[in-house]
Amino acid sequence: MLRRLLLSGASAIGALVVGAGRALAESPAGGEGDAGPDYWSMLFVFVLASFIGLGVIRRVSRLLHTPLMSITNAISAIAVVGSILVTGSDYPPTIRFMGGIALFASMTNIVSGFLITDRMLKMFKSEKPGQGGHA
Amino acid sequence: MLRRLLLSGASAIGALVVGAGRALAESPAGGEGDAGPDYWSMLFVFVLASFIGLGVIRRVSRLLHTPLMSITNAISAIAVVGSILVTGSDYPPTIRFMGGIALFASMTNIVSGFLITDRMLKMFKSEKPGQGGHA
Amino acid sequence: MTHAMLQASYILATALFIFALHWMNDPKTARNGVYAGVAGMTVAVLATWFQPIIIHHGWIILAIVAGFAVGIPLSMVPLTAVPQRTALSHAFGGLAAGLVGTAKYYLWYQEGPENLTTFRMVAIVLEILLGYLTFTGSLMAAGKLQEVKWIPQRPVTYPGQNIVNFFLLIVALGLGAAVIMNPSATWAPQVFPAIIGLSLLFGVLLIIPIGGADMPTVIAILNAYAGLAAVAMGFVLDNKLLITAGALDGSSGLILAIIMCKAMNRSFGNVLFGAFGQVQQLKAGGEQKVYKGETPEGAAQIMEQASLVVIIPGYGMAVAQAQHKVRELYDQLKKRGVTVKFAIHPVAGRMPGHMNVLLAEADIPYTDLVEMDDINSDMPQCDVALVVGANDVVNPAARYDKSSPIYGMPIIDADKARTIFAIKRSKNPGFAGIDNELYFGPRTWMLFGDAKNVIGELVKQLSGGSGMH
Amino acid sequence: MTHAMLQASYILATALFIFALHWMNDPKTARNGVYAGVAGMTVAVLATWFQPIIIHHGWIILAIVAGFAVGIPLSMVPLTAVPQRTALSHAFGGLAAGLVGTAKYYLWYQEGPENLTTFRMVAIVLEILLGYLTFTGSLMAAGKLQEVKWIPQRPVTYPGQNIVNFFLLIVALGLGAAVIMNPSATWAPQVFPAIIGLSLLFGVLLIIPIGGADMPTVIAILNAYAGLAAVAMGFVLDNKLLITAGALDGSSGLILAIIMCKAMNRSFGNVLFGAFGQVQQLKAGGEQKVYKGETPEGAAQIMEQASLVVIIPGYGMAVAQAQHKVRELYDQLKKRGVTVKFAIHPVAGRMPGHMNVLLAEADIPYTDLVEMDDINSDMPQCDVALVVGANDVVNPAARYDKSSPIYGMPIIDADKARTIFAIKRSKNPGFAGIDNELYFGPRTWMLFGDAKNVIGELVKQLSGGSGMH
Ligand SMILES: NC(=O)c1ccc[n+]([C@@H]2O[C@H](COP(=O)([O-])OP(=O)(O)OC[C@H]3O[C@@H](n4cnc5c(N)ncnc54)[C@H](OP(=O)(O)O)[C@@H]3O)[C@@H](O)[C@H]2O)c1
Ligand SMILES: NC(=O)c1ccc[n+]([C@@H]2O[C@H](COP(=O)([O-])OP(=O)(O)OC[C@H]3O[C@@H](n4cnc5c(N)ncnc54)[C@H](OP(=O)(O)O)[C@@H]3O)[C@@H](O)[C@H]2O)c1
Repeated sequence: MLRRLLLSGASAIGALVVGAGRALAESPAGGEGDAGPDYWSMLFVFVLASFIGLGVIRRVSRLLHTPLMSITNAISAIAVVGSILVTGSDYPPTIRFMGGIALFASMTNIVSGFLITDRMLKMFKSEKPGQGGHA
Repeated sequence: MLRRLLLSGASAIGALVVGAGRALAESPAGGEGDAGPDYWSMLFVFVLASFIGLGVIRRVSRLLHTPLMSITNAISAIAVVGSILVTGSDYPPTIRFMGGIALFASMTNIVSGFLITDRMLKMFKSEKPGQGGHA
Repeated sequence: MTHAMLQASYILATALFIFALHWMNDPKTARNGVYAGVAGMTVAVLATWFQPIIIHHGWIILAIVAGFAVGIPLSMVPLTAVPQRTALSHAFGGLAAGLVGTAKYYLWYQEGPENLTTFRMVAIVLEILLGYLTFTGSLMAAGKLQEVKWIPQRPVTYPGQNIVNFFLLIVALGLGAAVIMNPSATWAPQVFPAIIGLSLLFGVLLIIPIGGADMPTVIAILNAYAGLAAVAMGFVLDNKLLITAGALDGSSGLILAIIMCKAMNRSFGNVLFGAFGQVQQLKAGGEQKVYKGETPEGAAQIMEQASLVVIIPGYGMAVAQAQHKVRELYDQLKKRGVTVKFAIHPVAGRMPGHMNVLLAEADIPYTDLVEMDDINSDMPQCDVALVVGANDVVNPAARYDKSSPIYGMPIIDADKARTIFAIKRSKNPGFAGIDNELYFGPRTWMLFGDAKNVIGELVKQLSGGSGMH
Repeated sequence: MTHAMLQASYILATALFIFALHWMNDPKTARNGVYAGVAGMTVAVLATWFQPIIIHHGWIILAIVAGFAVGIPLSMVPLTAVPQRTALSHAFGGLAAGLVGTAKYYLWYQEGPENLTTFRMVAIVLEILLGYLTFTGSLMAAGKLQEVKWIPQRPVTYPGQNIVNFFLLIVALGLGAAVIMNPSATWAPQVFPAIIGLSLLFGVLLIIPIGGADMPTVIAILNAYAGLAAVAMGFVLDNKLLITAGALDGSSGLILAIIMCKAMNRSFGNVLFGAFGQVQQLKAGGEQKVYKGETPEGAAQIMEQASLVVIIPGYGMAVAQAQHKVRELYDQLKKRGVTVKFAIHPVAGRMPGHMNVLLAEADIPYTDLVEMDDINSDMPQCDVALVVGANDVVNPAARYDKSSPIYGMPIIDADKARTIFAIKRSKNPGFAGIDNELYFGPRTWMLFGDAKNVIGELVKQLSGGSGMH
């Protein structure tokens, strides 16, 4: 039973991978004037961006891990860009409606994400100036 | 005199910048199936790679700045890729000859750069094992 | 807004986002990070909006206004509710990705099959799988954390659960593969909703068996999924800004999840499929051990004489909202010339950095918050260790008891201090459901009660006391 | 080698290069960095070579073999010649970029004007400008460092020099702009060589006014140029691997140049146009000050009694090749229970990290090499500071004498040690051409002579001495 499941799982994943591979293989040669978006550029950008992400995030101060969570939230709401395109283009209303919901969701994340991050960061003080004690 | 020089300098640089701007402005819209290499992808990649470079290099151990100079030498000899393309394609011999010289120059950098880096790095030891003293 | 200006804006926004995260490496520059983030987002939104293909503006304005209307109150939740808010925002992010993917598929299907290239189909399927499962999964997580009534807090398990979940995932993937291979078949638009439904269901089933207390780690993993969904959207729309921002978000989720797992000495798999915290195996044999109680008066006297007091806060401080009282205690002790430090365990509380925000809220300078690795070497010189609602993070069993569920987890060495006072309400165990021998130690005295009240008592004793000495 | 496989190889090579540089952050992992770099380069070369458009293999093989034939001996130069070798390799890099750019221009010109888009022309012009000026500039730098006879060591200056150089650059840029605007004009292929010639000339003229001793900084700047030339080549060939690797190289040159300038408290402009080290303004009034000499015997006795000896190496140690003798001294002192540390100034010697490689060559564990900022707080506790051929990096005038050319440069606080011994050959000043009052200080004794000989004497005294005490 488990084995059959595993096998079918493997084949489903296999199909996906083969699909992805075929997609990339059939992608245009880029460079000297071919048509279509260059998928390899996108992959290149993804790899570079992941390196940057891992490098930058690993160096975020441990003190600030909670605000980090909320600011990355806000930044990942960049999905707003896609939502605007779907909502505002000359598409059928049902499609645009889905875009509108997506836009609302993204905008909520942007607003609440940045505001709460700032709210939290405002609290971090290195040492009260007018404060007694002598630490 | 100096002023005239500065002015003509500014206009020459201006011409270059305008050229670059025109180049990017006339570049294909990418995305939905236009022709030509997507210059914006290249710029994107350049910006990301510079972030990675600055982030990674700033964290190289000060101990190793000399080997760092030689390893980046070797890596920047990636110009070898362009040289191979020019040398080995079906081009006129004069063109291919230039490529051959470039290929030779790049290959020299690759070989000597990696070898000397390794030679230097082999010297760095944290503490001799069979060593007297008790530092 | 020409193509060139659009692309230049996107590059600018990317750089601003990278700076935003970079500046989070120091509390001094962190607020600049927020400004950079806001600037990047503004540039990206305006550049997208001002393109000539955007011709309908009504719904855009409406959605943005609604986003502000909901986002502003959401940003004012109390700090204890931050984990829920985070989960909720992942749900929103997942939903947005899922909807855009869905919209794009039907759009391209109507416009003609040549639009549905294999590449795009792979990206769309990944986008909707990740998007919708993040949506429901995060909603469940938020519900558990908020302790919503009709969502079970404790893990819900049944035999064969992992197999059923796995089977569901396989079916979803299989349908996805079928649609990818035949994107413009007449049955494809009917199968598509099935994939969506399965993803939604899978999100729920994935979270049901996980205990509320494991939610922080799960949230970080869902964060990574939300980031990957944005990356997939970037591939669908051929938009490199989306790819970059998504990758940044994904990295953040991944790294936070790894840090938490390491600090708990558990694996991803164990968190996701282990149904941790499910049965509280109370070892019956342990009950004969005895606690030594102490009164606030006695404790206050000893703390007054100390030269170094280390306060170790835990989840209990968050529950009791005791941070302001802790601040008063800190002030009182400092006034008497006592050095006071806070020992911060990476997974104290219920989310990464939880203790730091709470203490910062109470205006305690972050220079007095010391990380576990740095404070442990000072613990033998510490006169009083005051444990405020922490439990697992100070349990010495983690060091040697191989049978303990927290074995191998690094802890704060409270047991090495000369005197230990521990504040908690009862004899109940903490998150991991195990006894803590620290409480029975020869130099440990318990201060039973709610953290806020007990610390209030301590403060009263100190301020009513003799003042300077 | 399909397009997909080629692109996948390039992504792999990019990742390997990033890892290569990342692993240089620790001496323990640095050698893995070299392996990653070699692997990345191998992948890139093979993937490019195996493309179907590559049909001529003879010249490729020939050039590769020749590259090995020259590269292997070049990698075996003595460590003192490393700066020259680095400069030489930038020259090669610049040449390669220039040649590929030239080849591509003539090729596209022949194939038809539609190939010469404005974007490509801008990239080509930048590539050849940067490439050829790096070529001759680096050759000059290498020559000055190698002290080749017919290249003047001292800066060559004349009135209006900067204006002439600037004018040359303007003409080159102007011609470049003309070619960019009219890439397929019949005169363009004739103007192109003029741009090349001007770039070559500009490289020479740029370096002539800079003293041999400023070469390390110049080399780092040329390194950045070589990297940018590779980036430009990437834009010309639409190759993202070239862009990335070039950007990595460019960052490295930039950061090293910044570090050196900061450590010398000078600006880029001052290095490039300041004609530093040109006139050795010997302040005539200073000669009456007196040095106190010491014999190796006396110095050895005092060092033997010390508990902490800090050795401060400088350019003189490199010149004298004294590092192996220093190692013997280190061993002798350690045998007697003396703690020995090395204080490393960031610009001691003539290239970044110079002292570290030399001392590593002599098998001194890098854990005993301490950076300036870390050792300075220990200097007041130091019994003996032994200055081995260092001068500017220990000159206290940097701290307060605003008229000094090194004012503001951070230094190693040798003058704070209880006793200072300084080894140099003569009363001549160091690189900056100024006297060093440390040598006249009340607790300083000079050990005049070649560093290798003097340290050899010290070792002889110590090993002939009474052994343990
Ligand atoms: N921070 C994270 O990111 C994260 C993520 C995932 C899991 N976790 C887990 O969470 C746990 C955190 O450890 P911890 O030591 O902070 O907490 P803990 O082990 O859960 O213990 C909290 C203690 O606080 C006491 N308490 C609760 N409410 C209180 C109140 N109002 N006043 C006084 N005491 C109160 C409880 O005892 P009484 O009930 O007797 O009062 C309990 O023993 C670890 O096991 C960690 O693995 C953390
Ligand atoms: N490291 C870099 O990256 C870099 C880059 C650019 C510039 N610089 C500059 O280079 C200088 C480096 O400072 P530094 O203190 O290392 O060197 P320095 O100031 O140039 O002094 C070297 C000293 O060594 C002595 N010396 C030369 N040959 C010797 C020998 N065979 N035996 C014994 N002594 C010998 C010289 O005096 P005698 O002639 O009397 O023997 C001289 O005083 C700084 O000014 C720095 O700004 C460094």
